[in-house]
Amino acid sequence: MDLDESPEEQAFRQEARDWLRANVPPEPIGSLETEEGFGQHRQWEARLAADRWSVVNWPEEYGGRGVDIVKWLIFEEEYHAAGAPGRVSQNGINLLAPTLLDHGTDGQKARVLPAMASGEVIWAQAWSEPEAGSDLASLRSRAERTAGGWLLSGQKTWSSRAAFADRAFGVFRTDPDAAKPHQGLTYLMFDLRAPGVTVRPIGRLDGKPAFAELFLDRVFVPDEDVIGEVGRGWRIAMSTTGNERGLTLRSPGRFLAGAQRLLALWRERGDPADTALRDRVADAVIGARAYQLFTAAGATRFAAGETIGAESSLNKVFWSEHDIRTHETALDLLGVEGELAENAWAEGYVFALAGPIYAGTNEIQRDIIAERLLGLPKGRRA
Amino acid sequence: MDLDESPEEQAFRQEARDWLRANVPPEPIGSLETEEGFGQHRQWEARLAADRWSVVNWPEEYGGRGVDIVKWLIFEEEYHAAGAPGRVSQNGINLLAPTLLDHGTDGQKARVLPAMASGEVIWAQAWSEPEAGSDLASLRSRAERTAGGWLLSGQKTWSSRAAFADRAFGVFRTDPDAAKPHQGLTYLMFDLRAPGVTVRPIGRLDGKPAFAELFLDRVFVPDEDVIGEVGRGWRIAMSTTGNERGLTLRSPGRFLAGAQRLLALWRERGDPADTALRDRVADAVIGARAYQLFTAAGATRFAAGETIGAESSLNKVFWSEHDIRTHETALDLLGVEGELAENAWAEGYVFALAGPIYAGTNEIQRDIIAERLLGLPKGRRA
Amino acid sequence: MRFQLDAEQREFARTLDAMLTAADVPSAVRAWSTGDFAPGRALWSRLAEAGVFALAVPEEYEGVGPLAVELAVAYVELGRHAVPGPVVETAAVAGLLAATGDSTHAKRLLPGIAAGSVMATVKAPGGPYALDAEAADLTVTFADGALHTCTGHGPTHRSADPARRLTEPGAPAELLTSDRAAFAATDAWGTLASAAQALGVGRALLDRTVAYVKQRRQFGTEIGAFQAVKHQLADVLLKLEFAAPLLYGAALTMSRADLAAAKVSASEAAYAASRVALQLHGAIGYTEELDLSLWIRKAQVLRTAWGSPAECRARVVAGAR
Amino acid sequence: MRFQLDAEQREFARTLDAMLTAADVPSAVRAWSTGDFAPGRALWSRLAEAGVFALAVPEEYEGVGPLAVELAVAYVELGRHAVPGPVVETAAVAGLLAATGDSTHAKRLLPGIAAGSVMATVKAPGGPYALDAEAADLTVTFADGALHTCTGHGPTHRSADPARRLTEPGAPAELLTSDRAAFAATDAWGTLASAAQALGVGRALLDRTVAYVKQRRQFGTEIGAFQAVKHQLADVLLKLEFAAPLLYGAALTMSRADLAAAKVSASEAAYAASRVALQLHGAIGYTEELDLSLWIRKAQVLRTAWGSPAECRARVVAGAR
Repeated sequence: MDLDESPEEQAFRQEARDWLRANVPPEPIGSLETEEGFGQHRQWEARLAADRWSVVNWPEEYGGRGVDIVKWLIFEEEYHAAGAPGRVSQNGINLLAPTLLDHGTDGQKARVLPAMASGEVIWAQAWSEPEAGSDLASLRSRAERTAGGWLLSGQKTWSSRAAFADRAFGVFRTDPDAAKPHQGLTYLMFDLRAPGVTVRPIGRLDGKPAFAELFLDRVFVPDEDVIGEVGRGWRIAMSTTGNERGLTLRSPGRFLAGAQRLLALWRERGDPADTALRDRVADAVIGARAYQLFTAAGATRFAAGETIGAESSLNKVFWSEHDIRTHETALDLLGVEGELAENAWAEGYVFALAGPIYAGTNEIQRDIIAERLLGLPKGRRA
Repeated sequence: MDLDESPEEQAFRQEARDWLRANVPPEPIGSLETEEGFGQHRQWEARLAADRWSVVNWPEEYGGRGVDIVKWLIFEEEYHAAGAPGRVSQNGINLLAPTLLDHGTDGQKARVLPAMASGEVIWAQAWSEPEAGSDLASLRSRAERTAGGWLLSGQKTWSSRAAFADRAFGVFRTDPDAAKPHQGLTYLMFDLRAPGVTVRPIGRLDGKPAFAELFLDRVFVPDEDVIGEVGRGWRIAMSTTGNERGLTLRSPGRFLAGAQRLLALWRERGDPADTALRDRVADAVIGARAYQLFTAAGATRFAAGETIGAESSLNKVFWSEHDIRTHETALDLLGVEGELAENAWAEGYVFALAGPIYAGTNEIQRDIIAERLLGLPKGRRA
Repeated sequence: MRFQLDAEQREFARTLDAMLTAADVPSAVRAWSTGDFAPGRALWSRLAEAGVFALAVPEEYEGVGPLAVELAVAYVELGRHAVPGPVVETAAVAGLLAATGDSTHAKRLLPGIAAGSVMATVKAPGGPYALDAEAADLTVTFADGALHTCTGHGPTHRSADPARRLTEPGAPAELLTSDRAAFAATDAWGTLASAAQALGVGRALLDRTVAYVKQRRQFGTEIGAFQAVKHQLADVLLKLEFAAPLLYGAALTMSRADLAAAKVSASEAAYAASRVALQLHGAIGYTEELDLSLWIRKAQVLRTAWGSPAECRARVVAGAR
Repeated sequence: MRFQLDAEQREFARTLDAMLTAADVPSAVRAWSTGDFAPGRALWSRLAEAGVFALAVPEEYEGVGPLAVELAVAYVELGRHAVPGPVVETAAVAGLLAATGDSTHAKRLLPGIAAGSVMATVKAPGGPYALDAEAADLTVTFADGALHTCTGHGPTHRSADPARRLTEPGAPAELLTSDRAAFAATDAWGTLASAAQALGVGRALLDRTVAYVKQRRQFGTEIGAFQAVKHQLADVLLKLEFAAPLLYGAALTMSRADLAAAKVSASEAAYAASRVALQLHGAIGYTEELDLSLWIRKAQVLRTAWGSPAECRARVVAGAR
């Protein structure tokens, strides 16, 4: 058992650190939830891609470096420690790309992945629907067969990034007569600027259009944009969220950097006698370290060929609650200044608030933990 | 709206304070969960009763002063502020006496109440059974008809005080064929020293025999010791726990005195710079005050003829969790000394730990709060 | 002892509730957030007509007060309806002016406050901003150990609750008082009003969330039937129900420690309510489009206004008998 | 990087687990509580045979260490089985002796510790007691800025966990060291062992409670099917699962801050486990008759042993890079 880095890993860390030091914008760029900031983030993706830092763990042919998960974790640590911008491409990279790599055709991969890696095409997710929150089996948007492809109709919502993104992916009902609600769904990619698509941005709590509603009226999708087999969209979507979700949804580097920022704020502004806040700062540091090491253990198992199953629910509950607590502590430390919408922690706080809700609410995650990891009997929940 | 005391109430408070100052033993007497301490507490009850302070809110004919609930609250504040001993008669006074006053015959009241008020007879409760915790409908101990009375058989458990008490009360199944499990139960009193009764004391976490198992083998109970109608024991038991439970189970005076003791400990031993502990001490003070005022509001409504229903669940959850937090804070304040079994807070801590469990677990109370006070739909809980 | 709102006080609350329910407050809040103060001003006048701003003003200055319990009753309703503007600050300034030894300023300013024609705000010693000073007719500022009126105002900063406009006060103009009793009165009335507002915010969040979980269905049932949902809401009710008596108790004593206890309990309860409201609404609660966001964002920032939780707890320990 | 116990380490844990499962530890604990140390001593010998007490002892002193990860693995099992006696203190004393510059004491005492013939304990600077000094062969005490052996021992006080006997140390006899590095080593090994023990205690509480709620029925169903029960247990698992990597990470670095993070996380997780265990067992969990009480009471007192939560958090902030 060790936490050692090989000489090669150390060299990789140094290379990343050097590149980031030379390239991260000295001043923060605009919020990626604004039109101007979105453009700046797209440029940043291009800059990352130019030196092959945008998708380090992808195969080289699609713009990556083919590094393993340990190096990916190292890159993420350095990336966040450098204070580099948020990743506007993250929906595509974290959610669509793994699916394509597992289930896409060679043509799809070649067509989609390099443009995703470079920021040329930014992807939005289109999972949720108004009547189906965490209960994805009740999706109603449909895709109807037409010559050479499909026609999408219906409504999607909570589509992150869709206000400014180029394309989207999601599952649609292709067989309304399927025996079970999980069946008859198909995984599709579509153009957000195609005829029939209406994008209505939705302001989140801080007013920024972090997501959108999508109204789809007979939007044409060519067959080449169907991923995997028709009717097996549910299983395809699940197979990718299951195995790596815990490792890629939130990287430990992000929380380590957040804890460091909080610690710096505490050292600058905190009253050393105020043990109440000191204890909360300590908890942020401890939580980030725990998450880093928990992830390291998962990465070790993953590298050894094991899959990560219901443990990803532990992961999700932990980071989402840790993230909120860390930001609450920062805001309390800032006192009256913490009320300012423009303070450095405000956007992070609002972002953190969504954590316990999306990707399966924490209530559902706790049910999963109890039933699958502790073996408690399934209940009706009510 | 006011919190004023009338001149008469002020005089009552002063009278109680003066008596307590003159009579409360200067040194704490032994734990009432030990045989020796139990005897000392019985003597203390006699002393209280001699000057009519043991049951101030009872009618004068049974040893009380017939005071209203406001004066009862005043007495309790003074009692606990004076550091007076715990009440070894509390099971009888809080649980059996209200039932007798509502449902007992004149003969039962005359026979039972004065001896309860004087400490001559100490009562234990005998509600729970091994297979029926919070689910009282599944009680199995039975009473069979015999000449002039009933024969009790079965097992009761978690019988508080039963290790050293004289008599006990509880409900027993008199009609095993009743249509519903709540029916066919009868409320009875019995002698713990009667033939056929075996008392097995059970040590709680700190080893003290705070409760006992009762094994009953054809224990004779004369008809005169049946309370209310045969077969209606469930309703009789419920009618008394419902209306005043919130007000009498734990008096605010107890928590006000506890918060004061914690505050004194903090002032004596706390580090003023340690805001983490200071905040927790503040929460104990705030919680005690909140409970005092919440109870005052309830008492006002009660005095106006209203009944206290599901609100008593709010009450129960609040005081039980407040009590544990207060003791945890004290133990943390004591540091390594807090580990000592003999420290002043240790017995209180162990006692407090039972709070969220008995008289309906806090999980059940939260269900009641949600369903009856917020009107949420009944679920299957699982 | 009669620790319960009387019939008149309950009727006062119902009247305000009915008036505010009919007034489309959410639109006034959204307008206020963009700097359009007209609908908020109109609401202000109606509240003044109902007597809300006369409660902290003594009768000798054309008010009906000081009536601290009634003020608490009223401000719970203001919080429940998310009324915009420096409502808390106006109460604090009224308390301040009533407590100055010199009655000149009180005579000049208090009648207007009571009548609703003077919307007042204050920059307290704790922070750099005078809430909504842009919209106010009178801004009081703390400078050089004394309280002054201000001329004009500085720039406005955005709050995490857009309905709260954080404005820097203008330069001190006229000296009002350097009497410590006036500082204490400012703080007392501001803390009381703020605690009441927070309690109302918390109640609105709970009520809306309870209504939502009764109709929202997932996995084939109303989510309000899930035990995890029930227990979260039960805990919010607990916090609110034990904050309320602290609020009314503090209105009766107006002691610094009691007010602090009420403020920390009410604002922590409101914050807990906002977290649960967000969690149980899910994504829809996370949008500014739903009115719920008006209360969620207010609950977050009210924690630090008029005494942070830590400051309040320090006052409780310092003031405990 | 390979942050996972290897096959040998896992096998070591399994061996200890099997040995302790077969050994009727609860009876030894109850005997120890009454001052009958014989069954505990017998258990101690078996643990020594399995190599447990040689892990903190360097090879040059007839140990197999220092093997911090293996020690953590072993002490998790000791905690899971509630092994009585100064197991943590013995590890701390071994760490101390190994770190003294002067090897005389190490040569004399460490082989016995490794072999199990010397049960050691220590009164650390923080507190007045040397755990189980009555039963120990070697008691180390901190006095006059240095560490000494003791002669005899003073009176024993009852702990809230009766298996822990809080004994006052005897008078200082022989000077061991005044080297700060030795103090630090004492603390490091004590904290590590204590964190591991706490984690094991928490796991035992969780395992027993999960088993209980699967068979206990109320209202017509296993109580483990209630969502409120599930979520409480899920939270305990979360705390334990995130404390475990902190423990093993601290064993790898042995840094003061990492050890403190492991200790506070493990002992808070164990305490949370004890509260949930008690709540979900109900009254039966509240009795000393059920073996569960052995762990409940230990979880409560381990919070303050070898660094209270507040002390640990202070170390984390002081030591954070």
